Amino acid sequence: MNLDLDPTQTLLRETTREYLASTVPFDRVRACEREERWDSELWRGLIEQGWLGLPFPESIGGGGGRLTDAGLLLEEFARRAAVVPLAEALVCGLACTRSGSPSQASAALEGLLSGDVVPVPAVLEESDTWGVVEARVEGEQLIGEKLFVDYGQFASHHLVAARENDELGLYRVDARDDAVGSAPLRTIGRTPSARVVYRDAAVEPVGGPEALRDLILTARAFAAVQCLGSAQEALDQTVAYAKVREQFGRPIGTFQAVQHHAANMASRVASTRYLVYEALHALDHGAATPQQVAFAKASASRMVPEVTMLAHQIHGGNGMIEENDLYFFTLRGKDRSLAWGSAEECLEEASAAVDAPREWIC
Amino acid sequence: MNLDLDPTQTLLRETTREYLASTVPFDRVRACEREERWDSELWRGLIEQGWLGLPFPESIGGGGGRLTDAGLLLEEFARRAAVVPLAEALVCGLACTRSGSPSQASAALEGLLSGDVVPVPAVLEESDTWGVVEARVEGEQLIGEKLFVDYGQFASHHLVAARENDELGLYRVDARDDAVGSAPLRTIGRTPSARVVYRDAAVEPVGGPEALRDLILTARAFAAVQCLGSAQEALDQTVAYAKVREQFGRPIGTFQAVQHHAANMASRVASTRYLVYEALHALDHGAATPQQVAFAKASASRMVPEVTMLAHQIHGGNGMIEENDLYFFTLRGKDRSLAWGSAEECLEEASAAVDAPREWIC
Amino acid sequence: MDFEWEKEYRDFRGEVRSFIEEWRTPELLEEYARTYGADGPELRRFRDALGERGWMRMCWPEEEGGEGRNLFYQFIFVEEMEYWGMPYGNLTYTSIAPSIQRFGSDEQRRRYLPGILRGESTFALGYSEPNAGTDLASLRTRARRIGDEWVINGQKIWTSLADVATHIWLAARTDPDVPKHQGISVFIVPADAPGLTIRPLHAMYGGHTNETFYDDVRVPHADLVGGVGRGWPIIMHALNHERVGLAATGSLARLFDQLVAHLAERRPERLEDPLVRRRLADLQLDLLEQRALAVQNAWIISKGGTPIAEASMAKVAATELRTRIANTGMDLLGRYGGLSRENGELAPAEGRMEWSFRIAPIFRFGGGTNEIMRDIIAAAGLGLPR
Amino acid sequence: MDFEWEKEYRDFRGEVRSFIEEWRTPELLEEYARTYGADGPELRRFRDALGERGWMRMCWPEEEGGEGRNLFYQFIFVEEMEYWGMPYGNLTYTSIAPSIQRFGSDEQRRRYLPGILRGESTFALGYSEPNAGTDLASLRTRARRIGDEWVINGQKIWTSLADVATHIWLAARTDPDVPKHQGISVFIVPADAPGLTIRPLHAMYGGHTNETFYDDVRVPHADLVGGVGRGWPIIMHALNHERVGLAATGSLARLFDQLVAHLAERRPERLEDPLVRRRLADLQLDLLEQRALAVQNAWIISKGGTPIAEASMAKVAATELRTRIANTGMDLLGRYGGLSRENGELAPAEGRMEWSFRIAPIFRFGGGTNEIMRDIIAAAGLGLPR
Repeated sequence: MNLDLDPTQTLLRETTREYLASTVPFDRVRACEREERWDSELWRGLIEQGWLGLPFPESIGGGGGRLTDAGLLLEEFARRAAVVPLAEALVCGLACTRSGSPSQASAALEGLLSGDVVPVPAVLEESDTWGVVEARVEGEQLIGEKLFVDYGQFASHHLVAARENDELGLYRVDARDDAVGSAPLRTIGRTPSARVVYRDAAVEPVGGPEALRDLILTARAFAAVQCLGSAQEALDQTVAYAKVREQFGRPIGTFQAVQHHAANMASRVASTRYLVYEALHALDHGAATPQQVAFAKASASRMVPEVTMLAHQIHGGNGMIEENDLYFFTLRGKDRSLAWGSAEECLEEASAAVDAPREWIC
Repeated sequence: MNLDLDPTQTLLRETTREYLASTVPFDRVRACEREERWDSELWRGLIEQGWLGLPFPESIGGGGGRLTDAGLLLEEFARRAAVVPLAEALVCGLACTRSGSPSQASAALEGLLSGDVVPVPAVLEESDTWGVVEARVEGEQLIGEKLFVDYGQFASHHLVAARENDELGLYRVDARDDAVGSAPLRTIGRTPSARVVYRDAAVEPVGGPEALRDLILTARAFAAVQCLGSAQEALDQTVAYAKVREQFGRPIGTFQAVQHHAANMASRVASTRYLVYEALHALDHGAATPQQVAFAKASASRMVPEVTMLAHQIHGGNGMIEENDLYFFTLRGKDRSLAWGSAEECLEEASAAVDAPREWIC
Repeated sequence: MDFEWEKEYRDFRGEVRSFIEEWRTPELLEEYARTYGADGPELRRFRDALGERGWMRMCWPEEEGGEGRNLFYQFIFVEEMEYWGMPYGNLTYTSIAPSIQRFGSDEQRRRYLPGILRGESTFALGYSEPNAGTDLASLRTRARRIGDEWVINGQKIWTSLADVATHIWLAARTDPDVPKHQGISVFIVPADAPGLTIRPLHAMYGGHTNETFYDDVRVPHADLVGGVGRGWPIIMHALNHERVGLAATGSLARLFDQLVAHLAERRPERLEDPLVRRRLADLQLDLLEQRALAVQNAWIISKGGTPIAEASMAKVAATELRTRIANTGMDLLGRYGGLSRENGELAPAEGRMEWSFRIAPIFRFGGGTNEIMRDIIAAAGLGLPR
Repeated sequence: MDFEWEKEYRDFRGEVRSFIEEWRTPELLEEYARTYGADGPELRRFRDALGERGWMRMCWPEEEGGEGRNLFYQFIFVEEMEYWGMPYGNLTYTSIAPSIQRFGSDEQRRRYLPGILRGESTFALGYSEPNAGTDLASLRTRARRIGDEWVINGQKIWTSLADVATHIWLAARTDPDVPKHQGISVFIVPADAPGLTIRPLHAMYGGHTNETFYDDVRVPHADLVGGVGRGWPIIMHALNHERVGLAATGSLARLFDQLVAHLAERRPERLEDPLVRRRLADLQLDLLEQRALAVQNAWIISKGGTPIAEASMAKVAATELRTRIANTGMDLLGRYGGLSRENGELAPAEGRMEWSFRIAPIFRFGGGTNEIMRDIIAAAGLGLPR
C-alpha cells in the first residue's frame, strides 16, 4: 500500500505538466476547436518525447511502464485539454501488442512509436450499445458503419469491432483506404469524432472477443482518468479564482457557501482519484474485475459534471466565456463522462454483481 | 385558482392548533409512547369537537367539508404528534359511507361520530405488497393475517382487504371478536401498530376492488399530509432554534451554511405542501389520477427525511434527546413516509405513466 | 383553497396555444435560433402579431394602455411561450417596460413605450462590470453631470444583445460620495451613442454576449430614469421581474418532453427500461415540485403582493433542475446525448439536451446567484438574522 | 503507487477475523447491545482476550509498551471490528490513552495506562456544555486552584457513559482572563467524586447519555493533564483521533451487507428488481468512494503525518453516507424497514436499518459538525481565506 507517486511517477507528471504548459497554450486548443482538427504538432512532440511507449513492455521496445503511468500522462493531457488521440492510440497499441506473437507485437509498437501509425478504436454503432455489433468481416473484408469513432477522421488506422462467422473480434483497418469513408461528428467535447462507413475495407485480424472486452475495459479506465483530469483542473482553477475574485469587499472564497462548494468539489475529486488509479493498478496486475472498472468510471462520470457545475457557480459569468479556460473542462469532462459508458450505464452494469461477495474488505 | 386558505379553513386550522396546543402537551405523547397506547382521551375530545364528521356530506350528517379540510386537520395533528387513528378512521369512514345506501352511510357515520366505532384499515400482508392479498372470505367469514394494521389493537373495527371468489374487496370486522387476535408491532413512529390474525371472523362486506383502490388512494394522500406536518413542525422548531441558539458569540442562524440548510428545508416543504393539497383537492373533485397521488406521496416521502435530517444537523446534540420535541417529527415523519407507499414505491408506480401525455400544463 | 385554473384562464391558454400553432413555423424558429432572438424579418412579423393581440401589455394598468388583467394571465402566457420555445419577448418587455411605467417620467413613457410595443425599441441591460457582478452595488461606471447632459465613462460586461439593441438600460454611479446603494442612477443610452464601443465575448453556450466601453458618452438629463441616485430600487425591481421569468417551468417541461419524445420515437426499447422510466419519473416529480413553487410565486404576484422568498425558491429550484434534466438527459441518451445541433438528424431532440447542459450554469448564478437566493429565503422567508 | 495491501496486512486481517469468529458469540452481542458497550462479564472477558493480543497498543511506541507498528494495522483492526459490530474498545482506548501517552505526566502514565489496558479504567468525555457545543472553547465549567487541589463547578452535557465509567476526562476553565482557547485545562476526575451528579438524558437512538453537574468537586493537582491552560491542544488531538474513528467504513459496509443479505434471504424477488439492484449499486459506489477517503486518511497517518482536510473529507463522507444507507435501506424494505429490533424475527437485519436512521444524525454533527469539517477542507485543504 502506497498512495504516493513513485519518484519516477512524480518526475513523469512534472515533466509532462511542464512540457504541456510550455508547448500547448490554451489558444492552440481553441484553434483546434475552431478548425475542427486535432493537434498534430503536439502529436509529433509526444512521439519525440517517447511517451507513447510508456505502458508497453520493455521486451518489445516499450517503456516498461504501467497503465497507472499512462493514467498520469492522460490526466495531464486532460488538464491541458490537449486535442490528441492519446488514450485512443494507447488502447489500440495495447490490443495489438497483447495479441499476436512477440515479433508482431514489436512491429505494432514500432509503428506507433515512429508516428506512422495513429490507431483509434471503432466499436459503437447506431444502437449505441456495446453488445450490438452489426459490422461484419467476410473474406478479410469489412462491411459496416461505426459511430463515435473519436479522432477517426485523423487516424491512420481503425481498430474495428466486428463479427466474423458470428464471433466478435477486433480488426485493423487502414483508415486511408478508399473503402473507408468518414464524416465528422460535433460532440460536446469539441474534439474530433466521426461516423465511419467501411465498404469492403481490407482488414487484418487482431484479436477475438477477449481482446475486444479488454480494449473496452482499458478505454473505460482511461476515459475515467480523463474525467478526473478535467475535474481536477476545474477545481484548481476555481480555488485560485475564489482566492482573488472579490465581491462585497472580500474574496469570494471567504463566503461559507463558496467554501463548502469548494470543499465538496475537492472531496468528490479525491474519492474518484483513488478509485480510478486503483482500477488502473488492478488492470496492471491482472486483478481488475469488470465491476471494479465500471464503478471507477461511474464515479468519474457522475463526479465530473457535479464538479464543473460548482466550478461555474463560483466563477459566475467569467466562467461562461470562451476567453476563460474553464469551459474546456466542463465540456471535455461531460464528453468523457459519456464515452465508454456513462454513469447510468456503468452503474447498471455494476449492479449485476451487487450481491456478489465483495473483495474490497478482504 | 386560490392558494390561500378559505376563512373557514383558516378558522379550522387555528382552532385545531389552539385546541391541540392546550390539551395535548408533548409529555402526553411521550406517555403514550412509553406505555405503547393510543391517546384515547384526545379521541374523546376529537369526538366532542365534531371534527371526525368534517369530510362527510351534510346529507348524511357530516360537516360537508372536503378532504382538503381533513388534510388541514391531519397536518395539525401531525404537528402535535398526536397518537390517534384520525387518518385511519377517516379513510374507513369514507369507504363505508361511499359504498352502500344513504341510510347505511348515515348509520356508518353515526357510529363514527358517536365514538362507538373506531375503524382502521387492514390491507398489507406478509409480502408488504399492495396487490398481494391472501386473506379470504368464505361464507361471510374471514381467514387471514394482516401486518402493519396501524392502531389495530385499539380499534373497534378493521376494514380488511380480502378476496372472495377471487374478487378483491373490503370487509368490516369487529376487532373485539374472539376470532381476531392481534400482537403489537414496534415501529419507528412509536405509534401503535399491529399484526392481526383473523380466524373465521364474521365480516360485513363494504365494497369491491374499486372501494379498496379508493381507500388506498385516500390513505396515501393522508399519509402525505402527515409527512408534511412533521416536516413543517421540524422546520419551524429549527428556525426558532437557529435564531436563539448562540455559538461563537452569535446566533447560529447567522452562519451561511445554517441559513442555506434552512432555506433548503423551507423550499422542500413548500413544494410538497402544494403537491399534497393539490392532490387532496383533486380527490375532492374526482379529478385525481393514481399517478398524481403517487407523485404527491413520493414528494412528501422523500422530503421528510431530508428536512428532519437537516433539522437535526442544526439542532446538534439537543435534537437527539427525548426531552426535546424534535424527535417526534423525525420518527413519525419516516414512519409515514413508508406508510401507504414509500418514495421508491410511489415513484416506481408513477413511472408507469411517465410517457403518457401530461395534464399539468393543460 | 382551489388548485384548478378557472375557465377564463383555461380559455386563455387555449387561445395562446392556437396562436402559437399558427405562428410556430420552421422559418421563425430557425431565425430565432440563428440570431439568438435578436432580430430578423420573421421575428418582427411575429412580434407585430403578438403586439396586435395585446398580450404583452394585458397586465399593465388600463391607464398605461393595458387591460389591467390579473398576472396569472402573464404566467400562463410565459409558460406557454417558453414551453413552445417561442420568442415571446425579452427583457425589454418583461423588465424594462414595466420599469419605465413605474419609474419613468411622463416624457419617457411617451417616448419609449410605444416603440417597445411596436417591437422597434429593444434594450440591453448595462448592469454588471468586471468587478461588480453579484456585488452589483459596487459598480464603478461613472456619470458626471455637465450642464444638461451626463457624461459617462466606464466598462460593462454581460451587455448581451447590445450589438443588436437600440438602447442600453445603463446603471452608472452619479455620486461616489454617498453610501454605494444611494449613488447609482439609471440612464437610457442609445446603442449607437458616440463613445460607446461594443466588443463581443463568445460564450460556451454558443452566440455571444458583449463587453461595452463608455468613453465620454453623452446622455441628456431627460434620459435619466427615476431621479438622480434613485437607480438601485429600479434595478432591484427589474431583477425581481427577471427572477420570476427565470423560474418559469415552461422551458423545463419542454426539455423533459423532448427527451421523452425522442426516446419514444428513436429508442423505444430504452424507454421500456425500468431504470430509464424511473429516472424520468424522478425528473417529472422534480418538475412538479418546481412548478409548485412557480405557481405559488405567481399567485402572490397575482394578489398584488411581492414574493421575495417565494421568488427565490422558484428560481433556485428551476435553475438547479435545468442542470439536472440536461445532465441526466444526456446520460440517458448515451453518446448521442453529447451530439450538438450541428449534427442534424443524428442529434437527439435537435441537440437541446447538449445545449442545455452548456447554458445551464448561467441560470444558477445569473439573476442573483443561488447562494444569494438562499440567503434571501433564510432572511426574508424565515427571519433568520443576518 | 500501490493499492494492494501487503501480505503482512492481509495476514493480520485474517488473524483479526479468526479472533472475531471465535469471540463473536450471541451472548457477547446481546450484552453489548443491552449495555451500549458499557460493561458486563462477557464484555470484560472479551476485552481481556483483546488485551492479551496486544492489538489495542500495537501502534503505540515501544517505550510505551506498544510495538510501534504502522497505523495501517490500527486501521485494519478498527475496520474489521466495526464491520463485525464488535465492542473493540472505545474512546478510552482510541482517544484517551494516546492523549495520556502524549500529554500526561510520567506519574499519570504509570497510574492510568495499565488500568486502561486491563479494561478496568474507562473514561467518559466531559467536554460539551449546554452553551458550548460546536463552540467548545466557550466552555464555562470553572476550576479554581486551592492549595494542591482544584475545585470544579459547572455543568456538562453529552457525558455519555459517565454513569458506568470510572473516570471523566474533563475540560474546565482554569483562567477566565486569557483568550478563551488558552484558559482551558484537562483533568482526570473519578466518576464517583463527591459533588459530581450524573443525570441520564434519554436519546432518540435508545439508551441514554448524561448531564453531569459539578458542585465543588475536588481534584488533586496531579490529575491535571499537560499543564495549566494547555487543555485546548489536548482536546483537539483527541478530537482528531475521534474523527478518524467516525470515518471508518467498517460499520457502513456492514450495514449495506446486512441489507443485501436480508433481501437475498427474505425478499429474493425484490433483490431481482433492477431498480432495487441499481439503488444498491449506487450505495455500493458511495461506499467505495467513502472508503477511498478513509484509506487515504489512514495512509497519511501511517506515514506519520496529520491529515486535516483528508480526515474531514472522510468524516463528512462517512456520516452522510450513514444517513443515506439507513434511509434508502428503509425505503427498500418498505414498511418492514420501520420495524425496530424489539419485533424480533420480523425486523429486517435485526432492526439495524431502523436504528441506524435514528442514530445517524449524531455522526453528522458529532466530532466536529460537517459544516466545520467543510470549513476545514476549504481552509486547510484548499487554502481558501478565512
